[in-house]
Amino acid sequence: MSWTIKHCLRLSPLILPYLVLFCGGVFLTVCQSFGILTPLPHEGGALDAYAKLLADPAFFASFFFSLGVAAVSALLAVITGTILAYRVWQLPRQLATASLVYKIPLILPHISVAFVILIFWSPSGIVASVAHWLGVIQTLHDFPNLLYSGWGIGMILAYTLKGTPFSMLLVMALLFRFDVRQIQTATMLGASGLRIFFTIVLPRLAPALHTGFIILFLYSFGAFDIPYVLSESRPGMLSIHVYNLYFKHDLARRPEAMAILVIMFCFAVLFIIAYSKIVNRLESGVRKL
Amino acid sequence: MKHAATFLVLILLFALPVVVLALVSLAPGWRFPDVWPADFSIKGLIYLAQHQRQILMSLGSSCLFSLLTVLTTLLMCLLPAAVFARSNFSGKALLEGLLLAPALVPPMTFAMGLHFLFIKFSLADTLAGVVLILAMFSYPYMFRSLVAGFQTMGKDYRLCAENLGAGTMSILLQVELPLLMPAVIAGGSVVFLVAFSEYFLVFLIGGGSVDSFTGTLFPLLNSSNRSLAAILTLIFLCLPIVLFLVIDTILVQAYRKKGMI
Amino acid sequence: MDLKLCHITKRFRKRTVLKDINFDVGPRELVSIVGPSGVGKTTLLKIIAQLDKPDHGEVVFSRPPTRAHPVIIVFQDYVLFPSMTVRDNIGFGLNARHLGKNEIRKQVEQMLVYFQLTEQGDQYPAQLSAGQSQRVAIARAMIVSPAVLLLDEPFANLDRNLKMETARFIRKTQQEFGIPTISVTHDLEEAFAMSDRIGILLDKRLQQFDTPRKVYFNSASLDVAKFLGPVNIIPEHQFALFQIAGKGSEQILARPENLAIHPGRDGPGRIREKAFAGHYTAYTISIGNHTYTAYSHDDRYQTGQQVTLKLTSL
Amino acid sequence: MLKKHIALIAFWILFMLPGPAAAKNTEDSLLQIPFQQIAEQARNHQVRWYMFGGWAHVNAWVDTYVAGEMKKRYDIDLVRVPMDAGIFINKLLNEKAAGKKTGNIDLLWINGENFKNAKEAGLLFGPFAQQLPNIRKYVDPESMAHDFGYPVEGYEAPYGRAQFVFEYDTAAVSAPPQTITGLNEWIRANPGSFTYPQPPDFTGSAFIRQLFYAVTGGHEQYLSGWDPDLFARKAPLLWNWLNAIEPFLWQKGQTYPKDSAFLDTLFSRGEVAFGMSYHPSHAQNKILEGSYPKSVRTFVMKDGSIYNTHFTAIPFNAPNKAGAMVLADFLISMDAQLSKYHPDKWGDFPALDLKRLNPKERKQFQSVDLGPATLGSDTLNPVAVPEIPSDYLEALEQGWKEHVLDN
Repeated sequence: MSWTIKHCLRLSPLILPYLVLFCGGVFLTVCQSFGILTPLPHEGGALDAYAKLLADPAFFASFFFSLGVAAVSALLAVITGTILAYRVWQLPRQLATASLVYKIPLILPHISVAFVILIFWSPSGIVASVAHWLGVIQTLHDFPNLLYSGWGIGMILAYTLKGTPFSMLLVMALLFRFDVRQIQTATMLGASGLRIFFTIVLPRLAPALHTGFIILFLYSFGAFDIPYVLSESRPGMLSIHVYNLYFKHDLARRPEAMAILVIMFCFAVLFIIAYSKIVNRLESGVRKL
Repeated sequence: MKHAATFLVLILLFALPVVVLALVSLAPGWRFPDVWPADFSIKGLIYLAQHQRQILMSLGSSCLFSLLTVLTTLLMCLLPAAVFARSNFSGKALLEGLLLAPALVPPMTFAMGLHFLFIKFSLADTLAGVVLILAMFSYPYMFRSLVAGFQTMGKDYRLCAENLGAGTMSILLQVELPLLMPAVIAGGSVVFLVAFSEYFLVFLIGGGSVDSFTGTLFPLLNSSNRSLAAILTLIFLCLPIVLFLVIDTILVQAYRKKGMI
Repeated sequence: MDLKLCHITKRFRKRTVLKDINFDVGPRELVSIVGPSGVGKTTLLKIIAQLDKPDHGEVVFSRPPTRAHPVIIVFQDYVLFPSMTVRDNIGFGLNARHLGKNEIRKQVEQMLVYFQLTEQGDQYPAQLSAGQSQRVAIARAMIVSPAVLLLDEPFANLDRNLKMETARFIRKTQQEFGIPTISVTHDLEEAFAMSDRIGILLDKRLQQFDTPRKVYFNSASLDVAKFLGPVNIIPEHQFALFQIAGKGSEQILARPENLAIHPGRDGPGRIREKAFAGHYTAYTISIGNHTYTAYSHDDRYQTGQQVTLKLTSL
Repeated sequence: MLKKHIALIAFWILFMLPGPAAAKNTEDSLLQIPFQQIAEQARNHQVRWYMFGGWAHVNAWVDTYVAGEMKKRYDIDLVRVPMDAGIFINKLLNEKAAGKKTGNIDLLWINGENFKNAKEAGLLFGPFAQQLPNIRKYVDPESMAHDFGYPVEGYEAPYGRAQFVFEYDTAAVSAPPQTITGLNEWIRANPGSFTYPQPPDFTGSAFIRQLFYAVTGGHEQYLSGWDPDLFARKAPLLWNWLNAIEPFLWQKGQTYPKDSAFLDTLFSRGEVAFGMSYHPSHAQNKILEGSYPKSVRTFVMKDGSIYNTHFTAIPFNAPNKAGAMVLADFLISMDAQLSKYHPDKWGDFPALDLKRLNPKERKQFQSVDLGPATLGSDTLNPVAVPEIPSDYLEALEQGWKEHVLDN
């Protein structure tokens, strides 16, 4: 058996489902966005759905709002995750086990994390109660309007809480392979803690940070669960629009739902490509120095 | 104490929510401005007892399709991961990037397109359909983990076993799989969690026929009955922890006995 | 059973690692291929074991290896399967051949006894010492009665004092099982001690292939000689000072242990340095503008002393 | 090598295996044969009931009482599946378009525009209602002739009645407004303390329907059917009313609770002063559950309070239509209706005609203590107004998004 055939055969358990289910699924989404293969025969032009979307300022508002929520929460999660992971890594061995509490939100489903945010940060939530107890606020109307301000703060909080342990996990994996002697040497040579973190540790963590950011960013951009609980009425996350179009309206609007999905898909792919290109360029620049 | 601050943040961020959930679960009427619940009730627990069959069924169903998803991803990724870890071919990096894509692009984008097809081929509303769709966007975690596992293992064990006359399958099962176990567990845990906590895709493809714990939890999280939502969330939290602890203990014991860790 | 390597050449990408390698191994013979690290010794073994293909040349067996009598490599790190007990490791090859359970157990027990591993039978590889691991690896190879046994750096992971013992053990085992064996190593002493013949692999080529004694004392080239140990070059015009009657050659290569020191006030040499090295003492002696190294069991000579050097034997 | 190939092929076959196919039904005969035979057919099978799943007490009633009785009386295993009506209609539409002959839903809890959409798309099995003995016996045909102005024609079976009520906490508000005008003034006087669920949520949508009646001069004008011109003339009054109060709403009208459950939460936690529900006993349930303070009471507006009947229907591709019919029949039975009426069970108003009961049975209904938080029929009936035809409903929901939300 020739080399190629052997390899293709061995790759087939992955490649075939990939082609049929993933590529096929995306292909069907694209088809339906053009009005082909929809449950109901589509009347009108193939690009109607796109034309309608692109003419709708509310769509752009949602798109950029989703982007913003995703970017801010992913960034926050990566930053807090990295700092916490570094601190936890420095804990003495006996304490390290206790620090495993950080894995709790990893197990909680997104909707439950949203629920936790609701319990804590709604104007009548725990935080408000504590503020009242401390005398900071008098009635619950004094509590700042965090969850439904139109800025997506609730979703950002939830995604950050869920994403932080995830980036901690990625960073820890790298840290455990990190040679402590590098830090010991740097300390002997007189470097400060901050300087060590930024010049020695952080560059080594870069791959985990990039991976973490991409995954969290794209997940938050396209996921449904947390917005379902915490999304504001407007501008609203894209996934909620898709959900409403898909489930709550009649089948005639199926191409619109699919068109949003196609745009989300294209954005995700372009983002991955652009991000990895930029990172590659940046890192090769660093190496040249 | 330098580590106190770290601990405080960890506790506030990650442990306090669980404590509060526990309180909420016993205090349905806990409201502003009480810092501590005014009164407690076990109504939630009674509901739980009344519905234990249904809750256990949905928990079992969730466990079942999550484990099947883990198994499916393992079957999908085992041979391909070996190829990726051990041979070089042109376009490998590109192919790897493409294969990781399903974990990154929003799963809705292909699941919704597939839904119609699944209905046509009677895969919608079946366990198989749910497992397939879950496997399809969670396999990259298994794949990456296995590739790393194969790379750590190197080629020598396979060469040696081949040299001693073993066949491909028996090498895979007898020699490589035990060595890959940590990678399988690592990748499998992520796949399990992703599948276990997924609501939307199970709902879309399972169409209510495939019971899921998130499906039971979701309407309640949205309802005003917070204590029940909190109880179910706590149960949700416990199951994977128990499962991981059991697996971890068994695995650690086995590996410690063999002196592999 | 014997085998012969004919014109083996191997390239990786554009780099040639083995060039025109020729040698043969007789039945019941133990051959060592010695060379510095990274000259492609492991590649050579893989070619013989047919795990790798040469770009040119071939390995000719008098009787081609079969599944019943294969060519077996014992890898450098032994590659014991960590998830299996010593017993299962040793029995692995028989298991792969689908032998009956009882038969496997019987043969494994014999091996355990022979390799003095009875107590370790139920242990896992991680619990073994390096020496035990190696014995398990060799037992695992021997149990399938290989046509040829290949040892990759058999001394690499062993303590210094264990190496020679291991060399003797390998020699004894090889003799008793009567299996042609090729070992590649960079440990010279052990290779000398156990091998029937030795090949020197330098600069992609097999420079010399002969008995240990010949290779050491009659090195085919200065490179070979230098690789095998310290060597003195005696130029023709000083032959007389060493009382050498030889003619025709421009220079003679002499090992430090082949130079005997004879004290004498009128000796042409003068001791410049002296270094104690345990079972001998190394003296640096200058004669004219040449410097020689000589080993002696006699520790009494002093620096500055005048001596005569004599070439003892070749 | 060969072994590996076989393993690969087996792997593929395993993947491609379709799910278990359900048995075919001789369904059209179900509409002719006596109920006895239907019940016989249904025995020992599973019935899957798809319904809204956000109310723990309703879930509990279905899972314990209904499931228990179905098992006991008919040996039927009841499976309750939580799913919103809009979503299962969509699912059925998908299945219909894909030509799926056997689905997995046996019975739906449905009404209003979902019923209209489903019936128009041919998603429903029937007419089956007249086959059910309890309907023939207890239900006033007039009360189940129309659903949101759309003819029912026996494609759904009634099982409960509801009327729109507001909720307030007597500890926080002493005198709730009595009219829509009064509500308007109250909202302006108490900024940040009122909101309503975002349509197309069921309750939020009902609230704007009720407002629509109140601010455009009553319900009678709409009942004769869809009139686009009338709508175009009248709707702006509603949009103006809603937009005018928006700055005084909870979160300054920046966002709306996305469903009634969310409003319940806000109300229960005191963030807003009024709750609302399409179920008169909702507040009582919540008090019993512990989510609402005991001081909560309900009230209705003098301008009118819409009522409707909720129904069950059977999908065209239900795998067990006989079982679904048995369940629908049981739900409208005297026992089930009485059990459902108890506020500690659910408190849902009976859909059967009390006049058709014998005096003893009627007494049983009349003696049910609805609890202090539920209004009696003496308060509810005088203000009851019928539901609007569902074309208006859809136009109102769509219009709300365009003129209020996106404005």
